[in-house]
Amino acid sequence: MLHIVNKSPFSSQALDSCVQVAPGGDLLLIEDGVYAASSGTVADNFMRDIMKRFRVFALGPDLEARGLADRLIDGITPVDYAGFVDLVARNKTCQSWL
Amino acid sequence: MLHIVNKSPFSSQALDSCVQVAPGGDLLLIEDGVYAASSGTVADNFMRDIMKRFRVFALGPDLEARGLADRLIDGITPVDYAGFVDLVARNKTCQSWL
Amino acid sequence: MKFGILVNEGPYQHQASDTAYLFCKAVLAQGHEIFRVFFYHDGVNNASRLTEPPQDDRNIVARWSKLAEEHGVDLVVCVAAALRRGIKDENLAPGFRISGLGQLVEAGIQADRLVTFGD
Amino acid sequence: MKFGILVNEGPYQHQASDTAYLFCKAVLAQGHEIFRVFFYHDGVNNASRLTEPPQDDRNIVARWSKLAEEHGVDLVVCVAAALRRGIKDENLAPGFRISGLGQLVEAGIQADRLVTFGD
Amino acid sequence: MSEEPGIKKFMFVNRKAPYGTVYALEALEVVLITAAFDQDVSLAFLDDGVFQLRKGQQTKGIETKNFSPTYRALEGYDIEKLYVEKEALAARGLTEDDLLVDVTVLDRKALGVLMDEQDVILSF
Amino acid sequence: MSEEPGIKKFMFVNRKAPYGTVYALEALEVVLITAAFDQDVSLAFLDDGVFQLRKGQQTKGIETKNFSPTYRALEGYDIEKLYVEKEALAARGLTEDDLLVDVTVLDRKALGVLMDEQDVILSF
Repeated sequence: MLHIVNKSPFSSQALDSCVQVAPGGDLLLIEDGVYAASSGTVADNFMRDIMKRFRVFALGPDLEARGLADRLIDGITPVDYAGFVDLVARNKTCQSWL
Repeated sequence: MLHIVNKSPFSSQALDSCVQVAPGGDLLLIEDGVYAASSGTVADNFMRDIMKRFRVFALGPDLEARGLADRLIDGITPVDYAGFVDLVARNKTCQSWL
Repeated sequence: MKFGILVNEGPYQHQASDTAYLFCKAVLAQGHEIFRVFFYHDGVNNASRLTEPPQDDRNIVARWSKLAEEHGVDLVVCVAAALRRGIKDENLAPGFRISGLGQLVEAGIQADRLVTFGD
Repeated sequence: MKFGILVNEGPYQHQASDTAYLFCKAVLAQGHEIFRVFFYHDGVNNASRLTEPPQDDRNIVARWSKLAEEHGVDLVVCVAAALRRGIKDENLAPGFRISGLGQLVEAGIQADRLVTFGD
Repeated sequence: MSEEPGIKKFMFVNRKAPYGTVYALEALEVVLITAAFDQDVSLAFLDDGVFQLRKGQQTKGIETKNFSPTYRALEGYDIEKLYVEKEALAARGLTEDDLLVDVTVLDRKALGVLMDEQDVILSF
Repeated sequence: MSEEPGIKKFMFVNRKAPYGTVYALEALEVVLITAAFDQDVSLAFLDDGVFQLRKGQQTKGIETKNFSPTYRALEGYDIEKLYVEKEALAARGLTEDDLLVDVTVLDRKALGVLMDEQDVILSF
């Protein structure tokens, strides 16, 4: 299943809750959620732990808008909106952690 | 100065940021912020620490709406909207930690 | 004492508008003055005269209009934010007026206190 | 594959409506079908024909209308949420229709996927 | 898909406190309609969502409708699958006795497994 | 009150990331107007607000206006007091070099003291 997180890990518990509840699967970071995909932050190790259980993607246009495109953590896959659609299609269900 | 927090301490960093930045003063919890005034939660000790530096108030109507009126941490003062107005009047400035 | 009030969220979605209204009533009941209530961001949606909440719920827009009518409170909607969100003279509730952001700055300058309600 | 889309936030205030729109365009470009876009909570404000954003910014409402016109996408606004927030036939943008929450449930039943965009 | 043809498993995930925002109230409105469509409905209360079920809500002071009695009415609509996150209750100093209705308390992992079994998930 | 009569100290506190919500953009609009009223204006960037000043924002992909160049224009309006929270930068792996404009980096305590000296605080 696909989990979608759109909140900054520095101001919201959404990503925390998502990874504590979900056993694994695909995780897509969008909107302010993409800040979790940036290397060198205090959430960096947390994110690398998450990547042991989840395949992690980040929406490229949101990374670019926030000036983060060159700071993506190795192993996180950037996707465009078409890739977002593919992720939804590939998974039986999706859950937005609002 | 008066600091106003309206977010749950369990889902937002607002209260955290407020108390880390502000040296002290009056702190009023309103709306979902009043969950921080409830005893017996994981935020209980954090709140008691805060009370060493801040005079802490909680908006009574918001406590009642959320069924928390009987769980108020000792030393937090419930106020009604008139009390809220008094707090604003008594302090030269106020800052809402949105 | 003169109070300025800033409301940054729309009706029903967030409690900000409710708290701001109940705060305003208490300001007046305490014998203070409200210099102005300024509606910004989604707060401009408080000024839509087309809202029709269920009978058993509060009517947020009508409450603001009544506050303006009974106490002469100046309710100002930011024109730029209002245009973005579709609030215009044709759907503006009684007691509200549309004006510029300068009215918010003026409230900051003229009022003794400025209190922000938002999300 | 048939997609259902749920939009829970209004235009400009949150990015949810932007992301939902760009997602819808990609759904169609990939050759999939959009069963329905349902607007709930403040999402109903996406349907106001009175919005007038600055010239140098995107026109969120007009974009949705164009999607309906060019691709026949069904844009449904929840009537209960719309009444609370002042969206009615008189200020409804082209391409939108107002209907009940059953239309959201139907989208959940009929579509292969339902994706929520909100705050 | 659910076992019966034409019936899908709908899960409503509630993660927000009541009154601060409208999501809890408007989520309930969707839940009631979904039941009328004879779907397999379950509700999950996670994080601050558990506060929605708190006993003793008195909203007169905030001049807002108290919609918490509606949770008690869910049974009458044959909505009986109410799941509450164990860790969320504990963190907030709550027990089942503090809640308005009978619920099934599950830990996060069990909730995650249940989520994986759904056909449609709506989050508010 | 500020030293000059009729001039107040206005501080704009920015704690939210850009684009996810509109607050950063609409806050800038107020800042520009306030400067036109010849007030003593300062901006504080705390928490995720520091992301507003990040270099290299490219918004074509989200089809939204890139308003970050406006921060560079503030100097032309005589708005030169930009304070950035030191701890917020560090937590987000940022340094002053990552920012669009020259700022004064202050720790939280210093920002708290500065806040206490204001006449009007607007939070977005």
